[in-house]
Amino acid sequence: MSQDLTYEQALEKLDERLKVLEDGNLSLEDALKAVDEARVYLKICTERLDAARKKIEVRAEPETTD
Amino acid sequence: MSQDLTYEQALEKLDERLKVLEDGNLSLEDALKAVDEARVYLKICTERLDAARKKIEVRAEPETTD
Amino acid sequence: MSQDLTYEQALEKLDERLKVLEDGNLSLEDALKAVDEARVYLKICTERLDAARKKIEVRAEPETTD
Amino acid sequence: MSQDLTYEQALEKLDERLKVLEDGNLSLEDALKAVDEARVYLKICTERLDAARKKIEVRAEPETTD
Amino acid sequence: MSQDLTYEQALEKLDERLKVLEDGNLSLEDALKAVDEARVYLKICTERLDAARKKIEVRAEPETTD
Amino acid sequence: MSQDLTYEQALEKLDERLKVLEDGNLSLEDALKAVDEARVYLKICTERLDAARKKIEVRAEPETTD
Amino acid sequence: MLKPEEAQRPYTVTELANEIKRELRPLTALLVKGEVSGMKRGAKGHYSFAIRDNLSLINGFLYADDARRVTTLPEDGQVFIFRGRVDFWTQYGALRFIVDQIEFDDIGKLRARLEELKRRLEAEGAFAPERKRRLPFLPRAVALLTSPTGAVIHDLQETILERYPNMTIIVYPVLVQGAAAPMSVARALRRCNQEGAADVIVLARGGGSFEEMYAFNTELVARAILDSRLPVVTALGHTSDRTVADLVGDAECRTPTEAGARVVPKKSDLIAQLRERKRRLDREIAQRVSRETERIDLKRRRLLQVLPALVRHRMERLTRAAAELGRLSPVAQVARREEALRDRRRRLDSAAVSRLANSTSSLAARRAQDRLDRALAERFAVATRALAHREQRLVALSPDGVLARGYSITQDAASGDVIRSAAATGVDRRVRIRLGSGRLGARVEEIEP
Repeated sequence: MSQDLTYEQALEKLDERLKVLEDGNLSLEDALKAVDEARVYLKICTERLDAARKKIEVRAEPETTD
Repeated sequence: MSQDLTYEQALEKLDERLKVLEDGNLSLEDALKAVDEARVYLKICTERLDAARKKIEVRAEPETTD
Repeated sequence: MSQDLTYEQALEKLDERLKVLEDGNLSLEDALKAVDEARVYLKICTERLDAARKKIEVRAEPETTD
Repeated sequence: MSQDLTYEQALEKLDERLKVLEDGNLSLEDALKAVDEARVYLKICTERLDAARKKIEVRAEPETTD
Repeated sequence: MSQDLTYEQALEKLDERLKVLEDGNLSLEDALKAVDEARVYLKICTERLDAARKKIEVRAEPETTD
Repeated sequence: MSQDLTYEQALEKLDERLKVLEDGNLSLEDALKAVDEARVYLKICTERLDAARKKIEVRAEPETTD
Repeated sequence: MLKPEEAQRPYTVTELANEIKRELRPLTALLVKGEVSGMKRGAKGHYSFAIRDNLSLINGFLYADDARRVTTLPEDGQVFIFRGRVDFWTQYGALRFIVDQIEFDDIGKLRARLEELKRRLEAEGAFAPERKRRLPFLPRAVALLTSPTGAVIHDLQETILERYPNMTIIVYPVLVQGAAAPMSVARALRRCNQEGAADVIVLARGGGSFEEMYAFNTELVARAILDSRLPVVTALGHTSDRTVADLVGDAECRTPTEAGARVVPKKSDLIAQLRERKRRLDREIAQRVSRETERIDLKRRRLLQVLPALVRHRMERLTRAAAELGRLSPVAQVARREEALRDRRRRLDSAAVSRLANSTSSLAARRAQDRLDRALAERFAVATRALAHREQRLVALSPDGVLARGYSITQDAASGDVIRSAAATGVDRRVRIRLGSGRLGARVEEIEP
């Protein structure tokens, strides 16, 4: 599921996790879970950054071949 | 059973044992039992924390090389 | 039977014997019997306490090196 | 019969004799009889105490080294 | 018969004899008889006392060294 | 016969003789007889008294040395 | 019947059609003014429509190639000046005005219509800010809808790649002016949405006159932008008038550079952002673990502190109990009783001695012997006195006193009768003679009457 997230969504979720972590009211287990999730989202963000392959593609109008 | 406890639950139980031990109104047998339990809970806490530390450190490594 | 007593039970019985001995209303036979019993209970208390001390000390060691 | 008396029973009988002797209302013969009896009871008491002391000394040895 | 008398009985009889003697109303024979009897009773009393003294003193001795 | 008389019996008989003598109505023969008898009785009395004295003194002696 | 002069060989239909076609050939490069109706787009990209005035109608036709070239496409109810030729399509028997150029009849009217379109769209809420789609923060790819040649696409690509070196750019070449431009743009917008290869669309052009910009004021383009699922950023050049496309677009930029910056973040910023997050995350973890470690250490210390006390208190208690027990030991128990016995023995001895002393002194107090002796002496004295008294009386009463003076009394020895006369006796009779002192026994030898 998380694989469908955009950079921004993943960053938002990462920030949510960071916020609850920094609020400090989590149990250790929840904190670890939040850390895990935060890392997943961080990873997704990082992947998203590199996901685009530098490429310029030209899609000409098919009707021009008409 | 105690192995199913979360870190916070174990910590809470440890605190309970410590409190009654420090109140000093226990019989010797109950006190020993409380000490045993306190040790079990302390062990659980320590293990949970060690596990957490390992988990965190193992995962932290590859990301710092990023 | 007396071997099944807890430390507190034995202590209570020891105290009872000491009290009646101090009240001084016992017959010689009963007094001697009370002294014998008091010694048995004192021994039980001491054993229980020694056992407890060993238990506590033995277990305390590895944790201080922890 | 008097040989079956406990220390306290003998002491009680001794005290009875002492009381009537000290009240001074006895005839000489009765007084002598009371003295005799008192002496018997005194002897029983003494024997009981001696027996107890011997018994105790035998037992006391290992316990004082305890 | 008079040997069966107690010290007190003998003393009483002695007193009786003394009294009638001192009242002076006795015939000579009776007076003589009373004197005889008084002497017997006095003797009995004295013997009884001596016996009692011996009895008491004999037994008292070893016990005072106790 | 008169030898069996007690002191008091002899004394009584003496007094009887003395009385009839003092009444003075006796014949010379009777008076002489009474006098004789009185003397006998007087003698008996004296003897009885002496005997008694002796008897008593004999008995009193050893007791005063006692 | 046909007349002979008329009896020439009949035209075949084709011959006649070709004749008509030939006859119409002079009607080329004509300008015709008329109002359009029944505008229809054909399958091959051509358009057919009717051109009419008050009285007449002629069918118009615009080939696809021409349609791409014309400044504007005919619109129903609109009056245009068409340039073209008349042609007769022999196989259909249809006469057509083949249009190769179209011009607006009246710019003013056009502007009025444009204002009317804007009002309509505004009424629909097409310009409302809340309708506008948010631009993606980081698109996977950016679609550029613009002319494939020229400075615009170059600037766009340069800006985007400078900010985000590995960004994917998909170029959808479109006609940005001429009658075919609205269709071209609308189609490209639809394709973008269909293909979904990009997350944001940049619709760009390098500016131009009102007429040159006409395509971006058409309802066709406006509707295509409004229909777009993907957000559309316009960058149509520096014009004073905002086009309808600008108004309905989701973001409006002046230049390609601005648009490029608008659709793509700076990758270096993002990397910095992620690094910052990672630092915070690591710091949080480290702090949490160290905080928990401290907590546990504290508890462990508390436990270690409480342990010795558990035993120590009880040990002290037991030591006290042991001391008490020592004091209450059997030896002490016995000793205490021995002391009690000694006391009783003393009392017994004292009671016995005292009892004996009582009796002894009581007996002594009687002085029995003395009293006995005295009573006896008294008794003898009385008796002796009594006897002496009687003896005196007896002496006084007896005839002995007479006899003492020398008289004597003679009595018959047997009867005791006093012999008052000699005749009262006989010879040889035994008599007794009482003297003053003693008696005589005698035998009568003679009688002297």
